[in-house]
Amino acid sequence: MKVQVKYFANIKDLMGKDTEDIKDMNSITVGELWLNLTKDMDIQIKVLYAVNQVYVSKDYKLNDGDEIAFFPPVTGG
Amino acid sequence: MKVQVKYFANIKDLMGKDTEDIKDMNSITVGELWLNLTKDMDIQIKVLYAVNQVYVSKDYKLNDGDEIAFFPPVTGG
Amino acid sequence: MKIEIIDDKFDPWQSLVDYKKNELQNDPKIGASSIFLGTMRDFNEDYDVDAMHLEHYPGMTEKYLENIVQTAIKKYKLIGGLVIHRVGLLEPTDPIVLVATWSDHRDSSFSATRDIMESLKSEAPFWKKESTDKGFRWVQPVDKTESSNEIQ
Amino acid sequence: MKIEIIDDKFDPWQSLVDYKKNELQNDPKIGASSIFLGTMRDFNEDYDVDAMHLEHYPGMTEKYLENIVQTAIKKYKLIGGLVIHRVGLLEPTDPIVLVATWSDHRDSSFSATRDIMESLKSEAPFWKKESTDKGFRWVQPVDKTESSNEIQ
Repeated sequence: MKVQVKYFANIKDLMGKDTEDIKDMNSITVGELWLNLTKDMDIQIKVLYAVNQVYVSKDYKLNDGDEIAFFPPVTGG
Repeated sequence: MKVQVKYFANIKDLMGKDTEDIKDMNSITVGELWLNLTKDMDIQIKVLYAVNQVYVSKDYKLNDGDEIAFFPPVTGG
Repeated sequence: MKIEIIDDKFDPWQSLVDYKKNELQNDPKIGASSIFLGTMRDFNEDYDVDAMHLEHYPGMTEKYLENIVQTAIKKYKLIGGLVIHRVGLLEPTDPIVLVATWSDHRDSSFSATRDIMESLKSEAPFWKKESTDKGFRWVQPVDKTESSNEIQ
Repeated sequence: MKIEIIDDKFDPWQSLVDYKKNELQNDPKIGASSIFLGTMRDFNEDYDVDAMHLEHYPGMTEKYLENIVQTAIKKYKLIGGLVIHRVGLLEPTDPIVLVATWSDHRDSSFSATRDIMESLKSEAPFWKKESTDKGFRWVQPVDKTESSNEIQ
């Protein structure tokens, strides 16, 4: 399966990009994907998960074609 | 002693005037003054008392020169 | 702080801009503005209303409004506070009352504007008389627990 | 209901007048309008701030804002609801967010505007980066209890 990943704010800075496509992926949870993507990094920040533009918990199981976003707690308003 | 009395809203309609001076008055409470002023009327409405532009209870004792006001519960805003 | 009792129709937005510019100098410490605008409806309970007359007690009204706003400024450490209240003859959709407060953070301005409105509704000596499809009537306070010195 | 994400400076008062006139047709059933305006301060905590960049997640932001306002409209039986949120590069005193609700009585518009602001602050995907006297920094949420899926 294949998913699209988006990064925002300090997570975008950390990853050095704002989006990437991930192909040939096994069916995993969004939390597992995050750990995979950051396995070589020492990250001490909060991250929130959204799949298809809806907040989900780390146990959310990803599906083919999902739009996944990682970002820190929001600070608008 | 002498006081000035003001009436507002439906109390003004009831009394048929918006102000009057009362002279040669004994020292009484604002509640007693109200009862005197309305003793010939059959009044079933709420009345609030203000003396010198401050809310007071019916037991407030009047002084010479006081500005007294009688009016219904307020409905501004 | 500014308190205004006004017997002509007023533009609430222009009043806000003027106050913020002239009195608050567009202070960059302001992070939050909370504004309440009461406007005249064309109905009340079961009545159609085509006009309203707002009476007040000159002197006492200003005194109470100033005290109410001053209390909120102290309690919530406001940067500014503005109250404009209309009196005289009003038509439906006319602004009746504008309450605005300015502060650094949102909590204080939200709470201050609400407090000022509630105090104004229960303390400030204004009275509404409506011209309705069933004749003239003095508006009754909605809140049955409203403060009163005595029930006759 | 109207939701707007805007990357130019906006005039909140003109936006209110336009919405009330065009979308609400100056409805004479409106008795109460409650408005919150967030503006950019020139300080935050111990920092002097001279500019700010507001990032958002296009699509998800609009979806959450629409849901937040729709929820408030249903809960409080509002006549109207408007949210405008700025993104891009801002200077001190610039409007950041405008939330406005219209209803027949004051209780519902007061509560609705407050609810919308609180939900917006905790749910809508916006992020602030400040340019300060000590360099650039991403703003941290104030509320330590803010919802998060996980702390890494």
